[in-house]
Amino acid sequence: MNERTLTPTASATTSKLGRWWSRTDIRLVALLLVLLVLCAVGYATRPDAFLTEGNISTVLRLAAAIGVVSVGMTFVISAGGIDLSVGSIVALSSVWMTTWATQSYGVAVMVLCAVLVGTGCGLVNGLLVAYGRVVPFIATLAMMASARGLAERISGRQTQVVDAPGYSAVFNADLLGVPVLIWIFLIVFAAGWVLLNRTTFGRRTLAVGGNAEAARLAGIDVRRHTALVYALAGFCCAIAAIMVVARTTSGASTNGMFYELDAIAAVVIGGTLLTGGRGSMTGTLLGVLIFTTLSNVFTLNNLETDVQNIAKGAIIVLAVLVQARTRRRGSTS
Amino acid sequence: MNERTLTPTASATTSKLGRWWSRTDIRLVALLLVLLVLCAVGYATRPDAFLTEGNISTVLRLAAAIGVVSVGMTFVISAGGIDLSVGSIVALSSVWMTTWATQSYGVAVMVLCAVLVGTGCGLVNGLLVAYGRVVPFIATLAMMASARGLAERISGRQTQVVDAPGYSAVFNADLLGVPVLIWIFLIVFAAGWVLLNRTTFGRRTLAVGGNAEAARLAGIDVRRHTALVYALAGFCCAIAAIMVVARTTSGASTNGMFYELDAIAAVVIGGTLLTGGRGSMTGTLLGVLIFTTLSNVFTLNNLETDVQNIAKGAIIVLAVLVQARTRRRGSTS
Amino acid sequence: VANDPPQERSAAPVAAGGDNAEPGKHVRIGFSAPAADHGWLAAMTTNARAQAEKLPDVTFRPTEGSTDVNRQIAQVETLINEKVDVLVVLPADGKALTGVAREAMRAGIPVVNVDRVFDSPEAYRLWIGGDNYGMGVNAADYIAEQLRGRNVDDPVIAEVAGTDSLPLTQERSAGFREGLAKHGLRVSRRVAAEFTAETGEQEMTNLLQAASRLDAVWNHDDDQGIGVLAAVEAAGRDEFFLVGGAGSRQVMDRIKAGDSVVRATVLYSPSMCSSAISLARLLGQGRGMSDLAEHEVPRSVTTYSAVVTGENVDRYLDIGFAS
Amino acid sequence: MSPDLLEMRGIVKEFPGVRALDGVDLRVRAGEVHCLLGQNGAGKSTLIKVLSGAHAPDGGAISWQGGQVALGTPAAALRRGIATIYQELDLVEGLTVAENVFLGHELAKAGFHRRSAARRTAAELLERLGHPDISPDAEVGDLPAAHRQLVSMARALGHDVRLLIMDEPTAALSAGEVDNLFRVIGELTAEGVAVVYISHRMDEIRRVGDRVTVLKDGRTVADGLSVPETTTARLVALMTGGEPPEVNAGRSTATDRPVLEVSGLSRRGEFADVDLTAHAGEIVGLAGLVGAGRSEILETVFGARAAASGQVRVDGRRVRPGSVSAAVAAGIGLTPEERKSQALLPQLSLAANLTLASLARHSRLGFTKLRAEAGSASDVAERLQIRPSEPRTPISAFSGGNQQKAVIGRWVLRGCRVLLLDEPTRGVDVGARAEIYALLRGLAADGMAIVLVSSDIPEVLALADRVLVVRDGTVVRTAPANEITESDVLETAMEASAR
Ligand SMILES: Nc1ncnc2c1ncn2[C@@H]1O[C@H](COP(=O)(O)OP(=O)(O)OP(=O)(O)O)[C@@H](O)[C@H]1O
Ligand SMILES: Nc1ncnc2c1ncn2[C@@H]1O[C@H](COP(=O)(O)OP(=O)(O)OP(=O)(O)O)[C@@H](O)[C@H]1O
Ligand SMILES: [Mg+2]
Ligand SMILES: [Mg+2]
Repeated sequence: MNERTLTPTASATTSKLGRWWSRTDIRLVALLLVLLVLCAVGYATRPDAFLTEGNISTVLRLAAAIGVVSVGMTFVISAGGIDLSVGSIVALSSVWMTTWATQSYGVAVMVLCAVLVGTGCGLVNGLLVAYGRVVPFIATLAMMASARGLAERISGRQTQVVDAPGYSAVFNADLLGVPVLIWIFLIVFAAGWVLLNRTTFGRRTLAVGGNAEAARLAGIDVRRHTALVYALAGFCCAIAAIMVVARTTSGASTNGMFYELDAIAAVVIGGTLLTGGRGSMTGTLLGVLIFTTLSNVFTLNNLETDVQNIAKGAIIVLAVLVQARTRRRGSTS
Repeated sequence: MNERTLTPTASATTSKLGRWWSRTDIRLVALLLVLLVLCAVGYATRPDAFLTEGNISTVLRLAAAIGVVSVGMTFVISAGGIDLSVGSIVALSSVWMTTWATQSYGVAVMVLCAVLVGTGCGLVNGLLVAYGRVVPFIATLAMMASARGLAERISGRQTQVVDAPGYSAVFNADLLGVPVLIWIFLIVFAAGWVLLNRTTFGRRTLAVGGNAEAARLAGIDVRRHTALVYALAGFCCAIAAIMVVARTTSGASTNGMFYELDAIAAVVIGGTLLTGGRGSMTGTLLGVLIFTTLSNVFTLNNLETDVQNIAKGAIIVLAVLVQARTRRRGSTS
Repeated sequence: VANDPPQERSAAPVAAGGDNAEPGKHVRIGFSAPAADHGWLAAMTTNARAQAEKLPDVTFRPTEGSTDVNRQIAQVETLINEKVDVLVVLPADGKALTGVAREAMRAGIPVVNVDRVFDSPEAYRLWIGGDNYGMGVNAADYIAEQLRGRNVDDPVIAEVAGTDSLPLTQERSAGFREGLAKHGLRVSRRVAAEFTAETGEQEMTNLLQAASRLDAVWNHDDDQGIGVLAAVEAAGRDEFFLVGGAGSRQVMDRIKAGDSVVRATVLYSPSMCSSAISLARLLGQGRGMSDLAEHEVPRSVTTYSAVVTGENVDRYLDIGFAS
Repeated sequence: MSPDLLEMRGIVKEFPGVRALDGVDLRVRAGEVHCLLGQNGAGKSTLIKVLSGAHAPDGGAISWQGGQVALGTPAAALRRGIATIYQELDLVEGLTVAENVFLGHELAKAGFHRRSAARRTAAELLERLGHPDISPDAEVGDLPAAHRQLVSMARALGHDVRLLIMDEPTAALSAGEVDNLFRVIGELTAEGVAVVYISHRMDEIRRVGDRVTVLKDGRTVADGLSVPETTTARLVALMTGGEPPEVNAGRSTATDRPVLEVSGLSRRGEFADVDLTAHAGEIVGLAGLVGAGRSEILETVFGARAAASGQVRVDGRRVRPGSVSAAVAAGIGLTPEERKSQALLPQLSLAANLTLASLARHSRLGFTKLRAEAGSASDVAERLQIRPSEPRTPISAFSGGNQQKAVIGRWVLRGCRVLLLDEPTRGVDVGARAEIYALLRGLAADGMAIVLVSSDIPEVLALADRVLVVRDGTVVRTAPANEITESDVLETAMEASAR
């Protein structure tokens, strides 16, 4: 606000700076800080183990699946929605792609199957929300229950081991010394960033989330777009499922438990508005990394579950309070 | 105006009718319908067992705890917030009130302890949200983790059986042939209804949820009120904890698992806007009853878990679609 | 907050063993278990710690805190990165953790697989665990015998299972079903709780409503048993008898007192985790089990699911875990 | 005589309980400025929403360039070159100016939007509207009302328009911007674009209007009258269906007993060292250009913004700074500039919106006295002629002007010592405007001190006893209303800010 009354040009530039300073970036800086502090603690407590290549790749591979889900979640939330069904969709995809029937057709079909199932579920969410006018929370809650149930039904609650030769060979391999899973994660994230910040689709997502009526009056087909956003989230879940199956060399109806909470938490901590209209992909990435690093540091220092939980809560609040402070300096909104 | 619609009185009545028809009530009617259909199914499938006095009191007793939590949740959501920590607060209260130390002081102190712990946690949520400017989702997510962790720490992850004489005597007794737990539930609900619809507090809650800035510019202390609303939710959790302890004759850190989801679902299905500004206590009650009746009907018919999940999802969607239809006929907003 | 039950806590059991008690080569034992979110799992972890403390030549390296297999995989990887001498793994899901366990074996770290079994033999050096199927069978046999004693015709038998998505629950149910079948009996009602007192109470309350008359009930798990009993007492029903599972201290006391519907409990004792640690030590030191002729620790050890009843309860009180 | 570009016949639109449009006709020719007149709630906005595809009509026919058309969606209308500037601002606050301007018709290559191109074009459009100072990268959420209005215009111009609809575009603008707007309208009509222009300001209609259609209670009462040939009195008569209410500001009731005393009030970057005194029964007017910081001054006096320095006294007692509650307790009331975002509770009823500031009075021991509430609500509704006056109607169902009256009613109901009004007659029709003037006079006569911010300088001069001219956050001149003319005010207000 301060800069406004200066001369036009000055106001323009300073306010731009002000925005740059007050909105996204300063928050991201704050997040980065939190992450670095975490790393510092990790290194201080376990200098031998923390910064080893092995440990870093462990952290990243742990982050991969939830990270991909969070990318999709960022779109849904930016569009003013919410998706509680991601975990269940991961489970269902992982189960469906690992049934004997599917496996018998080989890796390609398994992947295809996962993508179809995941995107399909997402689309159903989208149609319910956009055309059925069901509140996102409820629509995806229903999907959360149904998809999990279907997964249990299909798998008979058995963990289905992957025997299809080559699946592990493909997804647990290294590429230029970096595990494939991490590559996928990075690629999905990069694609998500571009899609959100550099394409019409991204702008419209933010418009729909920020003011659906305005978007409609501007001639955007809000419903169609909403449906697409949820389908996209489902697609991300499918990719996550593929990763989880690679990690666990098996598909089970218990996969993806609590992913919804972890993903939403990462996205919101990353600075995406739960009310929609503003989304930060980089923030999401940092959010995911913060949470995974946290549990890694805990493990390295063999904390007990209860202590872990208490600490986790405290740290989340701290992380956000830091942001709140920085934001306060910025816009009054 | 007058020309347009016959006589003023006529206009008044018609528009009143229109309102009655288009707004809340019609939704509640829809919900009631869903509930009745459920009951019909229950009766059709188990005529012997469903409508028995025993079964009804069973359903209500199971609804009691989650119902009380949902009453608090209705306020939080109407005020434009969300509370993910209710389950954990229930756990923490139940554990704290059943430590040997607390039990040694007798029933009264146990109850007092629960109330203090619950309301305290709620207040912390409120202060974080209102004065710390932490997004409700994050603040309560943090509390969700910490409170659960603390509960585990205090109980050493063991189920603490209640030996304090009289506790069961008080809370598992009947009053005029109706279990005390059900009385508590009904009283809390009635109180909640009055508080929301007939008091300044309720009006302020809706104002804060509907347009915080407008509320602020009308002289309402938005922050203080927000803090109070979360404290109220915590208080409800405490009461729920007392009920759970009565039912399980024990306190455990595993109590209240998934309450947040169940409660939010009940509230939202009940027609309270997740964005705040409109809240329906009756809707919440119906929402809770629908969910409990559902699982009761399932068990009576000996359904498997997975089928239950699938069906649950489908029914939720149906319930809301019915509402959506009815709403569509109504206001365009 | 001080939180000690008036009756003394059951001391964590320690395996005895001939000259193996003598300290040997120092061993770092890595331990990974799912988040101890209920009594039995908690007891497993506590027993492991306690056992390790009793052993002077062992450093214990526990990791905790996850129901999500991916997290546990990451934890085991961490332990491998740290090059512990022996790994003791109680997997959240045996099949899902087979991969990492195999890695560990390949990395030359012997793996002791506790309870939920890995998918391939080359993923572990030693498996020690309970007999879920046998547990169901023993429960069935006991119930059948009791009913025969009371000679009720076509009795109503109900089952309160644990978390349905776990294989162990399915095995127990299978054992119970087939066990009863041997005696020409069947399970007429089945509900599944989630190993917590609260869900136990809810499911049992509903069950009691669904079945106006019961003769026998098997409850898979004594943690949820607390809730189950609460439900029974709330409903004021006592026309049936109840058999527990796992063997918690509370339930054993109840059996001893004989003042409730609980007649027996079928062991599935967390003491197996104590044994797992001491066996891990032997593996690390390359010793065998001194009471056996074998020079090496055996490939697999299956604990016995004894039925604890009023007669023999005193013999088992020491391994009754605080749920 | 060019043929009709657009013809709407017998348009009907019903809302639950209200028949907003009851057979409206509208004929628009290419290249003309066609004004739409009508009281608050007459149906103007509803009509143009039907035209722009935002509302589906319940009856009637629309023909465009001679052919029957169904304008099902905004997209369909836009495709035909029908662009609209809505009364309720229709922008996405989270997006930048440029992104808003091209929302829905983004400049893109293979789905990737061309940001630099969009920025450039947006800048050009704003330039054309005379506001190069609005940066295309500015986030709309940060812009003041006036600037947002300009952005919506830029967006409308961003389309290739044949028919441009403006629903009270000048409501948020001050004189300078209005001139710019009319210049642009001139250019457009010269290119053969037709403009449908809605406003409650007669002088504007006289300046730009070619023909005028008058709505009353959802019906067309006069169709395509030529503006020059119709007297204002006649138009007002058509609108109100009766005699034109004389806009009589009434006599001053100012006393010399100071009620509100503001001294040395400052906020960095917004305004500095403002002294302001309002006496009992006095109406003080703050005139100035948009952005002079008048709203900020009011909001700071009201405690909604924390003052950097200075103090506020009511009846000599110091008001705790930076606290709205304290200000309200001290007897200060504010009707904010932006109705929708700062004043209304969208989901609640008229009654609830009216009593929001006086809940205590309408409750006993914290329990709301519903009947009392409904009672005083309908009293105020009557007094301010809010239509419909049924207190349980949801506020979202009221027309813009009626919502504005409700916002004022909130403080009338509370009854305060000092009333701060920011653009109180924005979007209010002539009739209601007269009512509000009379109302304010009445309140003043009862000894209330009133501070009025308005961009409608004649209004300030007519209503205020004393006028303070604000420029760039400082009071540059104070004078009795009768010793200063409109041109003086404009001059003083614009000096130096002539950039
Ligand atoms: N969404 C809605 N739901 C119900 N009634 C509505 C709605 N929108 C408008 N109305 C009613 O339709 C009538 C016409 O409203 P409209 O906004 O078109 O008036 P207007 O001519 O634009 O008035 P103003 O000059 O104040 O903007 C009013 O009586 C209003 O109450
Ligand atoms: N033309 C402008 N150039 C630069 N900044 C402006 C301009 N107009 C408004 N602003 C910004 O908006 C802020 C105030 O806008 P606002 O519209 O509230 O001012 P105002 O004096 O209240 O005008 P009005 O009440 O007529 O809208 C100013 O502090 C200024 O920073
Ligand atoms: Mg209008
Ligand atoms: Mg202003």
